[in-house]
Amino acid sequence: MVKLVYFAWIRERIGKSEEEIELPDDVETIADLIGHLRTRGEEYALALQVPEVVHVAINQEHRQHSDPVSGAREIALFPPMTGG
Amino acid sequence: MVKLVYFAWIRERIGKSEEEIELPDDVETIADLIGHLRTRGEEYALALQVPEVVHVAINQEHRQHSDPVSGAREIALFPPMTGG
Amino acid sequence: MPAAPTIRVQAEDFDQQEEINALTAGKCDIGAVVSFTGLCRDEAGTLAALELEHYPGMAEAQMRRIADEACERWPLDGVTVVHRFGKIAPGDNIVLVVTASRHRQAAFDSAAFLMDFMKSKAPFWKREIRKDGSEGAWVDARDTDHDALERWQ
Amino acid sequence: MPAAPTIRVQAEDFDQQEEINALTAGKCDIGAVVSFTGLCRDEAGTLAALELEHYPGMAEAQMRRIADEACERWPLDGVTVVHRFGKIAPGDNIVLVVTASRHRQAAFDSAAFLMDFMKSKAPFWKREIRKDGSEGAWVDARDTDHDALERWQ
Repeated sequence: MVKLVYFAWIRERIGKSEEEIELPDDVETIADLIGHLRTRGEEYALALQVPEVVHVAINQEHRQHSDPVSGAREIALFPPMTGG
Repeated sequence: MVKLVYFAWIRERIGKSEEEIELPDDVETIADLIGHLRTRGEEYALALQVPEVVHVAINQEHRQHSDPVSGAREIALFPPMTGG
Repeated sequence: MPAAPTIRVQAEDFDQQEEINALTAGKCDIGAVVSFTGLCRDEAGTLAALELEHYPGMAEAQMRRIADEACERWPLDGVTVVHRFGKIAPGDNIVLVVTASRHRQAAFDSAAFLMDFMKSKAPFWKREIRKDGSEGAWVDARDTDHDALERWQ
Repeated sequence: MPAAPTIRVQAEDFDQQEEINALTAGKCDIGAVVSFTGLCRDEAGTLAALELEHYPGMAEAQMRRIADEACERWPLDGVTVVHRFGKIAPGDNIVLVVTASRHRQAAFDSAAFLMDFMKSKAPFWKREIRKDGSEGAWVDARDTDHDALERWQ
């Protein structure tokens, strides 16, 4: 089981701020995870429509889409940050 | 008559902070003035030994050594500024 | 070695003077302190507030990484970074960066660096709340914020 | 048009928070405020104080010229420059520059510009007063201060 957390309009479109899911064996990278989530329903497909603007942090560290998800306890998906 | 004011180590070496003097007719530029002041005594010669480090303001505006002294009511002589 | 950076994420406002004093109190080797305050801006007069969302835990961790990086790049004697979350009205403070150094250029450059990284690398998101009650938009990341990062590479 | 710059030469200390508040109070179009504080530094532990001499009248006039120049170069919503004179102990404040703008880069750049010009174009001179009572030296102008000016030409 891995904890997924969502922020900003990705959270709004998916309709929840977090959930726990079981990752299928063929989900090896972040790109795989985004592809898998898009099959979970229309709200996910809409939220993750443009993968290029989906930022991902694993265990609270920013990661690339090509990075592996192994070892992840918490995976966050969010749009580009607008701090400051 | 023109008022001369001195600051920092130029003031200390000359031994006064201000004075009024009559400018000779052949003092046309700031460089001329510095040359003239150096003839007024050892303390002036010492204070103005290295003209390159003597900064001059006429009527409180910074000027070049080649600038004329005509129209001056107050001429200030001081070393490089160290504000901030 | 600089003191450990002070990093805070909070709903409450901050006081610039207090944060500056905390960095400089009792020290005689600091020549320059630069503070940057980012405020909620509303030129059109239609904004009721910004709602700032953040990723608790990662926000602090990321701010600390950016501050540590600044301490490696410049000879700093102190760094403070405070970012607010929640509803923030036009004219109110959002973010504060304070840097202290022997040298003024190090204080200026590190504060600019910290702000550039806070803008696009700290997990905060801003949403507009309009005066007329309509649902405001999420504030878009600006390309200039990403361009700003490139000068530090 | 920015408000007229606030320029002060004074013996008393200043309060950064007050000066920042004075620039931003009641405004909603300021996105960024940068403050720079220059402090009296004593790494060796031998300094009792700096004695700051200035040219009354010209100091204010020159600070105003520099502030006006900054307002022409950057889109500023406010500028404050305060410089102290008299005896200043290690750790105490000497100079304050505050700039306010819509844009953070304008606030940073104009504050750095103001400080570079204050260092070598404002008629102030610093003399050291040593703890052992010996007569300290006049602080020399540093070549790096003149080099700093060249980037603004």
